[in-house]
This record gives sequence, structure tokens and C-alpha cells, in this order.
Amino acid sequence: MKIHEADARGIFAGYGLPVPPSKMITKAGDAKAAAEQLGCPVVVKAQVLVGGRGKAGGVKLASTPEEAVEKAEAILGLDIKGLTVEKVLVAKAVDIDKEFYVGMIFDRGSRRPMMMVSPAGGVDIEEVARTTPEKILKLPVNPEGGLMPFQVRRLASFLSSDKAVAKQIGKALKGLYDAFMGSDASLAEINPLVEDPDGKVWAIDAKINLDDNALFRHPEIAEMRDDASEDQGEVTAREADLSFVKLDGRIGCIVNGAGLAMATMDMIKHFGGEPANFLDIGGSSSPEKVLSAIKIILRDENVKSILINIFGGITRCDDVANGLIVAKEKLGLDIPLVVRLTGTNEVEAKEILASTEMIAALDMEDAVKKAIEAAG
Amino acid sequence: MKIHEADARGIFAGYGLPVPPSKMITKAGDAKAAAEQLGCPVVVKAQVLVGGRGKAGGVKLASTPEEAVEKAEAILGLDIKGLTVEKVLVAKAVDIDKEFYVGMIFDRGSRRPMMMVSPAGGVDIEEVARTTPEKILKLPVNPEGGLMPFQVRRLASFLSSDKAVAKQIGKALKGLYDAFMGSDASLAEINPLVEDPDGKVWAIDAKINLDDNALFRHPEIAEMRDDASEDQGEVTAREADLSFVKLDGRIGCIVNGAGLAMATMDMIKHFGGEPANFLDIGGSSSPEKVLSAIKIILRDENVKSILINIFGGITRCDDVANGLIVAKEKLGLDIPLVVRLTGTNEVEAKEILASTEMIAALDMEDAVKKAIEAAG
Amino acid sequence: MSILVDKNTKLIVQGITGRDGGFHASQMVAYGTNVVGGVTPGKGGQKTEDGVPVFDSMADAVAATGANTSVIYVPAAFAADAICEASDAGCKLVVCISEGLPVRDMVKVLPFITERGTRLIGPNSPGIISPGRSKVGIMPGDIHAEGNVGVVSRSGTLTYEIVYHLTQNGLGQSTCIGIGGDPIVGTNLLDTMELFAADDETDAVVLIGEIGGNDEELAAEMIKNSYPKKVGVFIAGHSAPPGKRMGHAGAIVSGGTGTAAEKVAAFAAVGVEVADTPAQIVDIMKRLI
Amino acid sequence: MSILVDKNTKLIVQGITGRDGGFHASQMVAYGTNVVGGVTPGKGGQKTEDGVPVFDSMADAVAATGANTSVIYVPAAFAADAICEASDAGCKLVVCISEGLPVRDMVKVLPFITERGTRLIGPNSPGIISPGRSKVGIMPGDIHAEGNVGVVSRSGTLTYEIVYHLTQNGLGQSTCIGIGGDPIVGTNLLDTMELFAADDETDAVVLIGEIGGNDEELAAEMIKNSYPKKVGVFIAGHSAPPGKRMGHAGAIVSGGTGTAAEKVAAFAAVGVEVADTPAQIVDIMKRLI
Repeated sequence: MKIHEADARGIFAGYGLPVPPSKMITKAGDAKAAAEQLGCPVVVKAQVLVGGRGKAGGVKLASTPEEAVEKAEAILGLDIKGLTVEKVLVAKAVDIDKEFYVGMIFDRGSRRPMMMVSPAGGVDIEEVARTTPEKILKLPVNPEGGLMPFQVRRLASFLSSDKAVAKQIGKALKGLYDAFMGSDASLAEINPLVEDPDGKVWAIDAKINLDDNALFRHPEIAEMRDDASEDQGEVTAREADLSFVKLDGRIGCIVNGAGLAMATMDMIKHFGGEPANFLDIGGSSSPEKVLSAIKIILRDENVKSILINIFGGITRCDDVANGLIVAKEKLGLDIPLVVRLTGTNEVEAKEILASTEMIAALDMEDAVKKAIEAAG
Repeated sequence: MKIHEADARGIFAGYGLPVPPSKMITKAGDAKAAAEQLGCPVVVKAQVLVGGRGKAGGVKLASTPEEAVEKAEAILGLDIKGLTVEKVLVAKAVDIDKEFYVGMIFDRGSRRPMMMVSPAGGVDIEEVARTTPEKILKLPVNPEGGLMPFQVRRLASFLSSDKAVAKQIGKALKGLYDAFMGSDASLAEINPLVEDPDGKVWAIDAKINLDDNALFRHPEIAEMRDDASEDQGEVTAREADLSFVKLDGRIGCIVNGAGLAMATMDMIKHFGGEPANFLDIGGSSSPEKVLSAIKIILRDENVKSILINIFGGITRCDDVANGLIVAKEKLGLDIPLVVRLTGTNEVEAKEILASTEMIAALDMEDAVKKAIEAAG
Repeated sequence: MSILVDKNTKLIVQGITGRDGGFHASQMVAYGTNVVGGVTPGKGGQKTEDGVPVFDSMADAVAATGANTSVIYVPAAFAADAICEASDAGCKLVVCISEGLPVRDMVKVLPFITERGTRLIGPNSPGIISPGRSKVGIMPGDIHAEGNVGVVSRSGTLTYEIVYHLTQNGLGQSTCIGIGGDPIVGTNLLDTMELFAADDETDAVVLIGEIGGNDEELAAEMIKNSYPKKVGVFIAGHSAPPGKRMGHAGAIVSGGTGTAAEKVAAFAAVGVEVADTPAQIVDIMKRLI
Repeated sequence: MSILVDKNTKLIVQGITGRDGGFHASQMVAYGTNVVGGVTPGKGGQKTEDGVPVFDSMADAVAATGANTSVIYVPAAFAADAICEASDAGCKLVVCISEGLPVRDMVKVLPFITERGTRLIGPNSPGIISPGRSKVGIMPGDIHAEGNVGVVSRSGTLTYEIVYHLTQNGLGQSTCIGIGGDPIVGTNLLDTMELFAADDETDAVVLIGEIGGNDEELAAEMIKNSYPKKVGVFIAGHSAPPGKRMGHAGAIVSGGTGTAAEKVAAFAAVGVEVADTPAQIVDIMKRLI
């Protein structure tokens, strides 16, 4: 789950990170009071759950309260990668002398939490990793001992040779580690962590992605979810316990299993079609889930045919077939459905669907070809 | 470091353990108000830092506030194993249906924290271990994961087959583990943890010994130290950074190193004498430490001779010799000193002591024999 | 031989009285797996319809049955505890079917079980099957056939799809293993490739990868540095957009790395054929063997 | 051969710019130990009086020198971190002289270093010496002599006392090791006995135990189940009262167990001679060899 920068700043501040004070506003007029209270200059930042805000004009500096209002007006309502800006953060600006990147992830290789730091901050860290990998230091952390002092010293001294600055950075790194582990994050980063001309260190940006599987432990964080800033199909799918990603093609897909769903999309492309979505109905799927899946796909007007590809194992084919019958009845489906069902209770499923107009397919490849044909 | 039961109860309560309410008092008359406030019956318990209070008459039940005052009067001023009772705890009494032992230590074998539980509670657990070891379940705990739910279930079901009771016990075990680790204890135990006739679980006793080496992390616990309830020689020694244990013999000992100090005491016994103390002046010992050591030994009027046994390594023999000279001057020592110095700067040390009346020894055995002789 | 599970497997099903655990316990018994017991805390003493005894704890179950393997079907919030319990009770192989485990739980579980010499498959794994010998998981048994092709996969149903094609075309399997779709799993592609390398009965390996991470790239590197078996590959997720989690927590292209194209290129660079469609893997394997 | 340290030991001194670390670094250099560097954070780039280079971190020190061993003289509150740092930097042997480490720190350190294949001696150890080859610790070098008696001890100065008698009587030592007086140490009596068992140059072992724990009882059990070397024993603490910590955190008789009498009885039961005084150990060892 992604949360807004403003919420991530709040979490970081709670772990003692040096976050400049800020105010979240939704009306441009409120920027004046915010800027006056914080003291100018301030920075006005679009709060949307995508990267690249700066390039899209979503981050602006203001040196007077009046200018803050102007900048807020310019940013509110902006469209950034398909998302409309409805909130902006007004934050006390910090003079920047040096910029660092500091981040925490889980590392697949070491199977450990891992801290990554770079003295090349403020830019896309993946770009740094590609072009100048020697500017990144990565250290896996044993969770039983936590981030150890010797690791903190090593990471901090990689960023600054100034002892007073390195000490502040070290404190920030400990806070970042604790925030990452404490909130069950899958990513926590500050880009940039900056040193101002007085040698003081500030976290002027904040990003935290949460581990969806651990949200049950953090109800206060789960409440930070901002459905309005996400694709509505994906929100509905999540509520129906389906895994869904919207794409731009004409062929809707309903598949059981993430790997098979990706392979189905790939095969649609392979044979010249374009998938409209990724949709995994998961393991033990009921007729209701199938109904929800079809509803979600039908929200997309581009969809011209729907491909159902099920390899029954834990999923029962008759459950899927029953869901399709219900969907047909309730939604009066008027676009072609191509159905491929194999595995558990396959025979029963075929009987259920025998008298319908749905297009039966022999196997996955046949199904994909028929769905492309049906989409026209 | 040992702390009073009342303080241990406070720590346990902070970790959510079911500790009945109580009041600490120092005047018998205050027992009335305490008993009235808590509600009778109450139990009045001597607060001394030794075990076996019950057998010594230091724990009594009172069914009225007046009786609580009587019992407090009887207990205050009592001598328990050489310590005078100056504080009593008045605690709400609990009806006991079953008694359990639950405790945490560090296990040398597994090099892990270890939980020990027994359904034979309320009695000396070491006696249980000797006579019916099958009544004790011990589980080492990996500190990175903590006490895991499956371990809690196993331990709790060892104590009670009643699910509702086992659940409460499980919660208490988690609290005990957290209290042990959180306060850097070397021992934390509840003996007994009890089940009352309504099936409710209570921690009616509390014992926590702290790891002296970790007290720097717990200033609030370090303040619970009660010097008045300890041997004054040992308190003074601790303040002088010496390791000292008082014994009953006539020969004082000053040795560098715990093993050598024990071996010196053993040898005194072996040759028919009795050591008056264990005293380790430690590694890098200064002349001041030697002076402090002699002062502490001289507090004991039984001491008739002092044996100084030093094998210099990190300890310098000349430092010790200088300390002896200073002690002689300042304290006007009139009891015989037998001195054995070997190792680092031995020659210098012997020069320093050459003109004194101290009895020089060739080796450890010679020194011990001379000290016994000198004590007469 | 096959790897990890065979006729010597003595299995305990953790969560056997639950819906999924109960269903699949029966399926495994029907397949011929030696299911010696089940565990559900508080339900010890019962027997399942198949006559499998239920115990309160893994310690009890292992003591009573001598089990060496466990398979886990408990809810995600309790799965980390179940894994540790199985390991602590002495199971040397634990297969975790449960999905949705917090990653932080996994990083704490791994040192615990490693210390006890336990291998974990999963979490979020469809399980392992050595056809004709033992099935430990949720895959449909009847699509498999005995043979000499090892299959290792990050997927569930996609594996069934490919195994189905293999079996239909006379390519039986030594062992099929789904390592699980999470970013951090107990046994990864490389670990499994090593096990197949040492298995006499496995002549060739089908590797079914997907987007996310760099396990496939590392496998390609391993093959380059000499690998004793032939390998055919399928990669899912060519059409996946960056930054989106495609179902599996581990299937996400981030920062332009972990793409299907990169993985295909890595295999191509070391001369390993990658199939365009699941069915094509049959042709590749027939050529290799 | 000797055990653990020899002419191949390349040593880093952690805390080399401190009082104790500096003094003993010089002493070790003077003894002939191959001290290749020292570490004190923030003091990298300096050199000691003996010309030993100082580094900011163990990672730097090991990278620059190829060191395989470290010895630690930092204050107790920083010692756990120093142990982990040495292990993480690749040292396979770490000797911790510092005393006063919280036990909770130790239980967290041990899994960290075990995973990295590092052996820890101590904490609160006087160190290890293989006479004539390498001295890593604080023991006086000149009381030792080369020979074929292994010495393992829970004490410091008591070990010197006994080694002094051995040397005076012509019994040189292969290696002398003080495992440390804390209740939880990285390498215990048993571990060390196993190392001596496998050492060609060690013909007999002197075991110096003390009250507390049951390491000595386990050693007796090990000897009973066949031990390839002769063993002589001294136990300190016969006159220690129960419940009192005798200096060492580990030296405490609790609940009537861990007494010197029990330990002597355990050895007597398996036919191992226990000396009444430190000097007597010489007679025992002369009879044994």
C-alpha cells in the first residue's frame, strides 16, 4: 500500500527523523496561513501516489505567503500521470548544500532487510544504480540485532566525511530502520536527505510503501489509504479480494493464479491482441468472485471480449461456471465470453455451460485465439 | 542486583501481568489504611532481599485491618538471615486453588534465554528439580523471534488442561518473558503463579534479579537498589569497584582475579585456616583500590591477618605495593600482612616493600601457610 | 531418487481441521502420500474422515508419528509460528502453502529454522510432488506422470499448465516444485536447481520464472558456470507494466529491473532456450533430452 | 599445530588507541604476535608507537591487511558491536577481553557471528596463547613455554598460577586458553576440549574449572565417552557460599548446583584426577604423560 508523503513524514517524525514542519491543505487559500505559520520560504508539493511530481510541475518553491497561494493554485487540480491533485503539502523549505539518498527494502538475495545509501541523492536512485553503482552502499541487516552501530558508522561515513554531519546522518539512519521495521514497510526512503549550509541534516522528502500482508497489525496506518488517489477498478477489486491491474487493450482476462494470468496476457500479445487487464481470482474462488471480476472488467468500455482461463486445482471449475451463469443473468452480458476450463470438476462445469452461448475453448492457446477473434 | 518484591511486582504489572494490588509500608500503623483500601483479607509480607521469608515468619495473612496492623508489627523488626525487616508489603490476598512455578533465566547450555515452568509451584523449585524433574518443562527462546505462540501454548498446556486457565497463563508467560528481556534481568520468576477458585490467574509473588552489567541501560531500575538491605562491606566494595563477599573466618584475602581469589580461599581451608572474605581487586588495579580493599577488610573485627596474593599480568605488582605502603601510613595497620607478589613489575614491588614489616612469601602456598600462622 | 519428497516422506498437515487443510489432506491421502497426522491446537485426539490422527502440537505429532515433513494450511497471521513449530519439533522439510505472510515475519522465521537444519518451501507455494510417490501440496495429482524432468516454478496454476503439456506429450516428471510467489521464500530457484543437479533421476529441468527480482538471472549465471542438466525455460510477465504488483507479492517490475525481457536475454546469453508459450516448452525439452 | 592461534594468525586489535588496548598491543608485538593493525573509529590513519596502522573500521582493516583474527579491548557497552563488526568483516576468530557485557547482548551476538562462521572466545577472557608462536590476549608471555600440554580455563590469574608451575617443572604448553568467566561465552569448556582432542601437538589437557553451571560435569561426561587425551583438573571455589557471585558473573552456586564438590565428584567418577592445590597439578600431569 502506498501512502501520501505527508503521512510518511508523520511516521518518520514519530521515529525521531529530522522532518521540517509542514501543513496539508486542500484549498489554495489555506496556503497563506500555512506559509505564515511555518515561515517562508516554503515548498508546495502535490500529494499524489505516483513518482515524478517534480518534473510534472507538482513541486514549487514560494518565498512569500502570497506566492504560496499562487503556487498552490497552480498545483491543485493538476493532472499527474492520470491522477488529479487534490491535496498539497506546504512545508518549511530548507537550503540545500548536499543531497543524499537513504532507503530500506527487503533484499531477496540475503533474505534480510537491507539499507541502501548514496551520496548522489535527489535524483532517480535506479539511474544511479545503472550508471554509477559504486556510489551506492548496500548493507543487509540481521533483524535480531537490528541496524548495528558499526553498520551505522560505515553507512554514515560513506555519505559524509564531516563527523558532525555523519553523526546526524547516523541518527537518521537508525530512525529510518526503526520506522521501516516498526511499520512493516516494504519500502521506506528519504530522497533526498539533505545537509543545509549550517551542516544540519533534514529529511525533506518521505516515502513509505507498506506490506499489504501486514496491515492487519497497523490499523492506524491502514487508515492512511487514499482510495481517491488510485484507479477505481483496482480499489473495487481489492475490496472483492481480487488482484487486478488495468491495462489499455480490448481483451478482458479472468484467470486463476498470478503466473497463469501473466502468461495469458503474454499469449494474447504473442498472437497479436492486447490485454485489457491482469486479473487473478485467486485460489479458492467462489461464484461471487467470478461475478465481481466480470463487473470490474465491464467498467472498462474498451473491452470487446472476455477470456476466462481456469486451470482448476484448489479452484473448482464448476464454481467458476456457476459464477458465469449468474453474471450472465444479472448483467445481461452482451460481449463475447471465451471460456477455457480444465482440472477439478471440469466435466460438471462443461455441463453447466453447455446450453449457453459462451465460446468453449479446447486449451489456452485456442482460447486466446478465439478471444482475439471475438474482440474483432 | 536484587530488588524488593514490591519493585518486582511493579515491573511485572507494567508488562501486563495479573498482580494483585498492594501497598508498601514502613510503620505497622499504616497497615490499617492499606488493608482498608485494598479490602481484606490481605497478606503482609516482609521485604528483605533473601529467600525463605515464609519459614522465618515473614509472611502472614490478615482477615481484618486491625489484624493487618498486628501482623505488620510482628514482622517489622524481625531478623531474617541477618537482615532486619524495615519494610512490609500489604497485598490483597487471593484464594489459591492451584499453584504454579514460572521463571526465566539465561541458559548456559543453549546460550539462550530459557523459560521454566512447573505445575508444582509454591515450593522450592530446586527441590522439585532434584526430586521430580519430570514436573519441570524448560524451553530455550530465540531472542530474534521472542517467545513464540507455539511455545506459549506448549508451556501453558503443561500447567493446565483447562483452556480458559491456560490462556491466562499464556498471557502471563508472554508478560514474564517481556519483563525479563525488557529489564535486562538475569532471573525473573513468579512462585507461585496461582489459579483461584474462580479459575482466574494471579501473580502473587514476584522476583527479579537484574544483570549488573546492564544497569546502565535502566537508570530507573538501578534506583531500586536498597543498600540498607545488604551487607555494608559489600556495598562499600561495590562503590570502590571491588568484588567482595563476606565470610566468617579470621584471614582476610586480597587477590587479583576471581579464580585465583577462590583458589586462595580454598587453600586457606585446605591448610586448616578459615578465610574471612572473597575479595577480587580486578584487573587494572590502582594503589587506591588496594587501600579501599584493606579498609573494607578491617571493618571485620574477626580478621587477624591479611593475605595479599597477586599474580601480576594486567595488574602491576608495584601498584599493589604502593597501595600497601599508603594503607600502612594512613591506617596504621597493626595486624600482620603476608604478601605474595609475582609477575609484572615484581622486582620493583619487592624493592618498595623491602623496608617494611610485611611478611614476604615465596609463593602462594607459602603465603597461605604464613597467613594462617600469623592469624594464630 | 526425485528430490525432497518421496516414499520416505512422513507428513503432518498443520491446520488439518480447517477447510483447505482438510480438503487437501484427503487429496494427499488419496494420492498415496504417507500422511501420518495433523495438527490443530485444541483439537488433539480427533481423527479425520480418512482416519488421520489430529494432535494439539507439532511436538506431540512428531513424537507420536516420527514425521519428518510438514505442510501448512493455517491463516497467514499464524503461519510464521506454524513454520517455527514444525522446525522446532524436528521436521527437516516444511512446505508452507499459506499465502499473505508479512515479509517481516519471514525474515525472522528464516534464522530460526536454519539453525535447526530445516528447509522451508514457500510460503505461498503450491507444494511439491514426486509423481507416483508423494504429493505434498495443492496441485492436481492426476496431471502428473513419473519421469525424468524436474520442474521448478515461481507460479502455481502456470506450473499445472506446463506440467499438463509435458505429461500429455510423454514427458514425465521426477519432482515438480513451486517455490512460492513471495519476494522472500525459504528455498529459491537457485537452491532448487542445485537439488536437481544432484538428483540421479532428473535428466533435464524446466524452469518457470516470472517478473521481479533477479533469481532467473542468477540461475542463468549458474548454468553458464557449468550445470550438469539440460534446462528449458518459460518466463511469465512480458506484458506486465512497471511498478504494478501482478498478483504475487514478488512479481513486480521495479526501477526497470526484473523485466521478462531481461530474464529472457540472460538465458539466451548462456544458450538456454526460452519458450514463447507454455506449450512450446514441450518441443524444447524433447530436443534437449 | 596448537589450536586457534599460531604463526598464521594475523591480528587486528580493536580499541588499540585505548589504555588497555594500546598497552597489550605493544606486549603482543613484543611477544612476536603478527599484529597487522588496530581499529578505533575516528582515528584511522594514525600509527601506534610500534608502527601498527590504525583503521576506522574492521571492514577497512581487514581489506587492507587480510587479517583473520581480532582481539577486543573496548568498553563493555560497545563490545557486542565490536564483536559483530569483526565477524562481519570476515574474522573467523574473535577474542573478547572486555568484561562486563550484558548477557542479553551476548545472546544476540551469538546467532549473528555463528551465521558468519566466526568463533568467539570470551567475553571476559584473558585470551589465548600458543607459546613461542602467537599471544592474543593479556596473559604474561614469559611464564609460558612451548610444549604439549593444552590448558583450558574459566579463570585468568589462576591460569597464570598453574601455567607458572607447569613451566617451572618442564611442562610446556601447546595452547593455553581462557574461555572467560561469564555465564554465556562464545566457546565453552567442551568446545575447547574438542579442539584439543583434534590437535596433534597436545598430549594432555589441564582443565581449570570453577563453581557455577555444569560445564565441568559435561566435560567429565565427554571424557567418560572416550576422550583421546589425558586430562588433569583443578576446580576453584570449594569455600564459596551458595547464592553469592564470586567475582565472575558465571561463578555462583545456585540452588545447590554448580558446587565444587559436585564437579570434583563428576571427574572422580570417570577416573580423572583433581588437584587439591594449583601446584599439585604438576604431579598429576607428570604421572599422566
